[in-house]
Amino acid sequence: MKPEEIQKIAEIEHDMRMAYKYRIKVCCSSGCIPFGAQKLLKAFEDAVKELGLQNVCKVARTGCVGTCSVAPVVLIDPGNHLYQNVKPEDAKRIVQEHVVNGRILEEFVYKNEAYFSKQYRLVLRNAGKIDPLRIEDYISVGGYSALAKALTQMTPEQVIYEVTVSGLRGRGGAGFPTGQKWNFVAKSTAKPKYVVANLDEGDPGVFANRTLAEADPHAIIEGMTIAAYAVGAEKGYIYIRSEYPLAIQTLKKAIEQAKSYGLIGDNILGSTFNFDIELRLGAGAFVAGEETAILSSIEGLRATPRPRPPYPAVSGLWGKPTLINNVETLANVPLIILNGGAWFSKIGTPKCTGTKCFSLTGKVRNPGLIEVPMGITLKEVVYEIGGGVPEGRKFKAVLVGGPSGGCLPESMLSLPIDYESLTQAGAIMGSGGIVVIDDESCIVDTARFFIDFCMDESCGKCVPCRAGLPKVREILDKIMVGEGTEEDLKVLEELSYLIKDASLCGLGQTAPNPVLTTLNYFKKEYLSHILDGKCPAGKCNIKRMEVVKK
Amino acid sequence: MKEVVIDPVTRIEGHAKVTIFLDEDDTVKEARFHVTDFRGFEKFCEGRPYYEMPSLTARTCGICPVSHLLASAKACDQIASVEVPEGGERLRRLMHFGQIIQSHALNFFYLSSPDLLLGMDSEPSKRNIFGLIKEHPEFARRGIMLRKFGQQIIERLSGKRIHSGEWIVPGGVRTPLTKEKCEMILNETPEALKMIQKTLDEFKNRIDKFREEIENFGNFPTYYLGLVSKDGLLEHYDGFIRVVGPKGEIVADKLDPKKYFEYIGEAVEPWSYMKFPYYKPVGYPMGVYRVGPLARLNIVTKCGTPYADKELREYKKFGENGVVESTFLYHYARLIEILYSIEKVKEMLEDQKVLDENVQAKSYTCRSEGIGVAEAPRGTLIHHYKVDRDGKITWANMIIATENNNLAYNMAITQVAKKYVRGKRLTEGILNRVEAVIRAFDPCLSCATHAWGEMPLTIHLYDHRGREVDRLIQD
Amino acid sequence: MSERTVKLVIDGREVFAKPTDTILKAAKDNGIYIPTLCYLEGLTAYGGCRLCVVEVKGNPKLMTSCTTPVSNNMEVITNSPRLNKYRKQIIELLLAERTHTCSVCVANGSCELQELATRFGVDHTSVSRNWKRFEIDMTHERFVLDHNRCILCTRCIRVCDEIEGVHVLDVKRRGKDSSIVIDLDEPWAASYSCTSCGKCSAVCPVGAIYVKLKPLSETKKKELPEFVVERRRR
Amino acid sequence: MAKVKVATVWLSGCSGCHMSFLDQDEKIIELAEKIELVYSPIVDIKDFPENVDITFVEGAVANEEQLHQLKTIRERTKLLIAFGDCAVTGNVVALRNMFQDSVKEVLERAYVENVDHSKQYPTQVPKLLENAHPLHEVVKVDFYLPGCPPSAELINYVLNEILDGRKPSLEGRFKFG
Amino acid sequence: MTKNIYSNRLPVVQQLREANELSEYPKTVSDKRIILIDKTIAAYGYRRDALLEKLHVAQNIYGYLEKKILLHISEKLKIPPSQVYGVATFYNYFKLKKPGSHAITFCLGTACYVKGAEEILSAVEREFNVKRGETSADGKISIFVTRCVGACAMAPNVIIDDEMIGKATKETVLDKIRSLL
Repeated sequence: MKPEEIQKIAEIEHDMRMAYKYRIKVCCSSGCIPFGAQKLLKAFEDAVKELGLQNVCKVARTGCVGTCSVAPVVLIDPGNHLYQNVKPEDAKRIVQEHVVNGRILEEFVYKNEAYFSKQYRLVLRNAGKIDPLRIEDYISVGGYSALAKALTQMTPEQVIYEVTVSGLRGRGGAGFPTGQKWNFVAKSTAKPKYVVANLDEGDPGVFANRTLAEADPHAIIEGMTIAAYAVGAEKGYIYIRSEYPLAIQTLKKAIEQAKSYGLIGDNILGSTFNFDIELRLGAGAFVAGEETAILSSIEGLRATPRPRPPYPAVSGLWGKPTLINNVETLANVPLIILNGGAWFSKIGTPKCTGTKCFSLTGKVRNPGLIEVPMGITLKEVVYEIGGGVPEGRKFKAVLVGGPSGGCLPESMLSLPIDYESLTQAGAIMGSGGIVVIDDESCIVDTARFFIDFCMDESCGKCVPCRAGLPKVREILDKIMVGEGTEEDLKVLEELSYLIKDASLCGLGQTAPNPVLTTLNYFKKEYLSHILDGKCPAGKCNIKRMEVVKK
Repeated sequence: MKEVVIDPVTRIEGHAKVTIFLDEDDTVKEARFHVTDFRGFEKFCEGRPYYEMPSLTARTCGICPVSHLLASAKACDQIASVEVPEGGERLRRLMHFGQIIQSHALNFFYLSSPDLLLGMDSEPSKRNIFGLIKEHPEFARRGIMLRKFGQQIIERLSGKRIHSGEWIVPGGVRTPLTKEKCEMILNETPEALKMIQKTLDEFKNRIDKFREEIENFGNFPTYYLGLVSKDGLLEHYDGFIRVVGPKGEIVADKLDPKKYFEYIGEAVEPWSYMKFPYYKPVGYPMGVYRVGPLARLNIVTKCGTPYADKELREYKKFGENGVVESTFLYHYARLIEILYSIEKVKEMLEDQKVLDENVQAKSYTCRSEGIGVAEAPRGTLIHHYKVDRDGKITWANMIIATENNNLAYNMAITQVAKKYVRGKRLTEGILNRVEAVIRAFDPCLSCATHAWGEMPLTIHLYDHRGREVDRLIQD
Repeated sequence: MSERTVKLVIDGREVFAKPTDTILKAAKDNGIYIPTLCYLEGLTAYGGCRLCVVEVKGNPKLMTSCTTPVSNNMEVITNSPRLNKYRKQIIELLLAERTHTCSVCVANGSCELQELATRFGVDHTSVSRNWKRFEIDMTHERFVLDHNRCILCTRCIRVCDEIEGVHVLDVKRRGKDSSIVIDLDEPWAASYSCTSCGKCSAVCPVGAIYVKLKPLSETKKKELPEFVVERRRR
Repeated sequence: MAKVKVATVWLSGCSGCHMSFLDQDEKIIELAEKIELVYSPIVDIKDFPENVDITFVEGAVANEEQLHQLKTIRERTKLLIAFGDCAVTGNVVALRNMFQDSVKEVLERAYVENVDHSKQYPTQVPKLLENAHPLHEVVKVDFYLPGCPPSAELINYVLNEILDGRKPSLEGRFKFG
Repeated sequence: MTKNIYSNRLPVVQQLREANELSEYPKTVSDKRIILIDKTIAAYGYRRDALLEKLHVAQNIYGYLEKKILLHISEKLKIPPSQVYGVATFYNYFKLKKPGSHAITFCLGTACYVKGAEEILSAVEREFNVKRGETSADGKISIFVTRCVGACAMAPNVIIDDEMIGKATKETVLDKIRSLL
């Protein structure tokens, strides 16, 4: 295939689209499928057929729009009307009313305007727009034109330059400047080189990457291919959690399609550039998402992290230079190439450009997947997009950054979301989880839950994390049953610092964050367990109070 | 019924208390000796390699760890099916003599002599080794040095005074004795010998003063049990079990120690963690027997060393038919054993064979069972293990020297209490006598708390309605 | 053999090292002590015990000296109150992780963990000890694997893989549940890949793998011979 | 000059540490000048006195009586020393903790399985705790003196340092086991 | 693969072998499913790094990873068995024991936990006397715990035999399981 052909496909697709007046898009992502999205798709197809509207109305699947709490959802174009909680039996009525009678069914309409108005969708630009299983759909909205541009009009150096200018930083959590990373790999002389797309999103309560893969798999493939071109890699791996069957299927299909279109493989778009992508499945290990552990896992070993240096950019997969990027980072790349780094750098804040996807969950009214520009405040996210905590409850804390993030109190809500501010507050960007906790939840219990998670997921290689986390948990358990002492808090803090500073990888280095931040912001609640024998949330079962003799 | 509780019993090696029960007319009905701690060695060694047992079981007791090491190692020798080379056996024996010297010295000088020298009714806060240092500095120093002599033998052999578990191993011992260390010990023996002889003389000179104690401190007939060598001499390491009856008759001889369970039974009472072994052919609780120095000297007619044999003849005069009955005379027997041990140490070291470098036999073979028996300072000590095919312990039983005397303790304290405790008032001196009889036995309660523990002492006096009428705390 | 061309500062002392050296090597060659446990010269560095962490100027993270190569003008601190505190804590955690009962251990007196505890003054563990019981594998005719004492340093795994070349041993499960495994979790005697060479027992820093009926003080050669190390370097 | 009041206590242990204390041999005589042994298994005072300056506690805490006793000791002692491995780590005494239902299992073995007559658990004795604990899990400990047993020289060093008003430094001096 | 891996061993080993499930190994090579695995292995060109993929395939075919399968993969790929075992046990997804006929998977992700998944889980554990990660004595149900199935907005989520129950409550879950038995 030649670059011009992409344009041609896009035009044909466009014409085909225009042939239909209406387009009914049923969300078929993991959020909606358990609630009958497949049946719904079928029901709409049947309804359209039944009403004889095949020539007017196109029924298609699409990716997640983010409002998973009201699943399943249906979008109807033109107008992008969002219908929520649709059941198969409603399909006919909706088609009848909306398409035939031109009336919008108010009872189904999603009414929370603020949920969308505060968002800015770059990465998820195509979610809810295209059918993820059709490469033509992707091409029709401008897909693969960035690849074509890079291959035909730019040198690898120019590509890296644009990415550097864009200020894009790694979305996996650490926020390392992407351009710089590419540059390291590009400079390495050893061959072959590899690109790894990290889709091992293991944080409980986070599903942004999955959504991306399910809604727009080609954006990942395109971004990866551009990256490979820039650093001179010939082989790429997408490492994906096995818990995401739909995303795996979608990606598999997308890779096949891209191959058949000659968008990956040998002599891509007629150039001399060869790049092949292989899908690699994880098997339930959170730590495998760590930059070096992912390498071990791809090599077929236990996913234990390796000490750095040597960095993967120098010695990664099988000792060869390897570029590892999160899929969210990669999905940004086509946009940067098309619109230029300078354009991208204007989004977000000067130090943190672009947007970030968050999974907003916990005790909020509108949970779901959101994408917001960097620099937005937590308050805006929790109250405006999320709609605040449910009626009658009180906001207690927000946990930012997944299980190893930090618990921030109400007073910190004006904090802007960017790497530096979050780190300073004791939280992390992580892979983008925001969990809201209300007054029903005990802060000690919450901290224990996260420690529990990290403890279960610890690979066991280094001592502080392997042996330290169970001890942290033990102490929290003790506090929760009312047997803790103030001395324990001291030990807890000291242990946490040890684990944070001396652990081998990011998992251990961030695992104590929930404990440290809650000790910092919610010490009162700990002391209440210890000294008064009371759990403010009424959650812990404090058996007895030991009378401490002074 | 009234009850008097002495809690804890002091100046013994471990944790225990005593309860004295009184009838309505205030006469003593019974007295009980309670052991209040328990550690569970017999269970927690399960699943561990058998060759870890010596160093593990040595931790039953810090006073006589060597005896445990020996009994345990002997059991392990059987499991490993090895015959210990003569050199190894010699060094094991040598170390054991060191231990008998130090352990007996500990009991006599540190624990019991305050009663003997300062008096049963003397000021309790001074009635201890520190009081002795002040009042009888030369005597106290002699005790310290004698114990040191014993401990140093152990240290010179194994490098460590207490818990030399890495030295005594299945198949023998780990390292031979060096010539240099041999000479060091040898050079100290004359002095040690002099010290013990002096002590013996002093004891004999004062013995008339203790007529009352000899008469009343656990003076009753029992069986006596212990090891004797194959030619019938005093023995601490190996040999056969001999049981002697109350009248000095040999009830059973040449019993195989490995078949201990055929003639020793164990019973439990709810008020003590220490079990009650009894002589099986007679039954429980009539099969009371005593072990330890007194019993050992009762079952033999000769020690086998010149000085000790001379003392033995003199000693036997305190009993009939060669059997000395009074528990108080355990002290006497103990001193004779120290003398014997020092003589033996000298004899062994003077023989060049002691430097034999072939000290350990090695074998991987496993038998499934091993029983090791040794005479600990306090009496016959039995370790019995069963192992699986790989040599992991699946079951263990230990009968500790101190336990053997358990029935006798209760008889002895009952006797003392009957003699001294009268009416509603108690005095410290009375209670001290109860304790003194226990001290005479020299119970090692850390041993017995493999199965027991703590020994400081309060006496409660309860009336027959169970009300406390008096309590005496020794302070 | 390359020259000592890299100049760096360790604990305020200017030292020279080969470009291929690690910080640990450079320190050792210059008589500067850095505690190690999972590291054994001649085996691939593992970086698991974290005892050898050092501060490198300009790097906010602590670096394991056994894996970090030297670079010109690097400034390294191997001994600071913070580092020593962490080291103490790590030793405590190791002592608390499984049942390390020194008094009845074959390694008593020649155990690296015990020695480190002594050196760093770890006189007790401020965290509570675990008492989980592991089966001891005594099936092998000569060696014993006692998981109760294992500190998961993986020296045995590495020596088996890299020197003997068999890889009989590996780690099973993960995190706090990790333990050493033989073949497919077989009793040692049933291992069909084990060559009974005994290297694992020779490098075990504690009493987890040892020669039956021998105390460690008699059997251990924890360091690989210099020529082996040299050969491995090539 | 008033003598320093020293107590030694023996909980669940083997007495080896006390023996090692006595292994100071003739140095005991020198010590007698400086210290007064106000409570110990080797002296006849039955109740733990008030205002003790230094208490050496040997052994782990294994039964309810010892737990109570240790708390009393803590209240009445200025400087509490965990004396020996059992007190510091639990050592051999704590090996029983490795069994699931440790108390029942150890009692069963000792008092039922291995007994010929009147098999029963002793009941009129202090109840065993579910686990044997090192001292610092129960009370605050001021100084740790590990070793199985700690050597006489070490004991002597520590005691003399404390008597001279210095804090003993154990780095490089002691050894577990 | 017909050679007996235990030839030339001590008698002790013979005994161990008899007690060991691996002893049947040589007999099972004719198993058709093994051939299926072999094909996959061949398709991957015997590449060792694709071990995880092969374990995935084997688990899909057998439902769980028996030791003999692990050994087979180890021999085919020429990877030491301990390494295969280490990898298979590292990842939560691989099951080394036969699961029950009904799989009940609880999501214990943050959102589900915050919304009370733990209580539902304990209720199920109590009612059916199975602990998490284990299979009931009658082999009917297995309870698995996973960290986030990614449907956080519908928390708490329980998956019963591939059917997702969103916004689950104690009652709905218990009823559903009861109806299965």
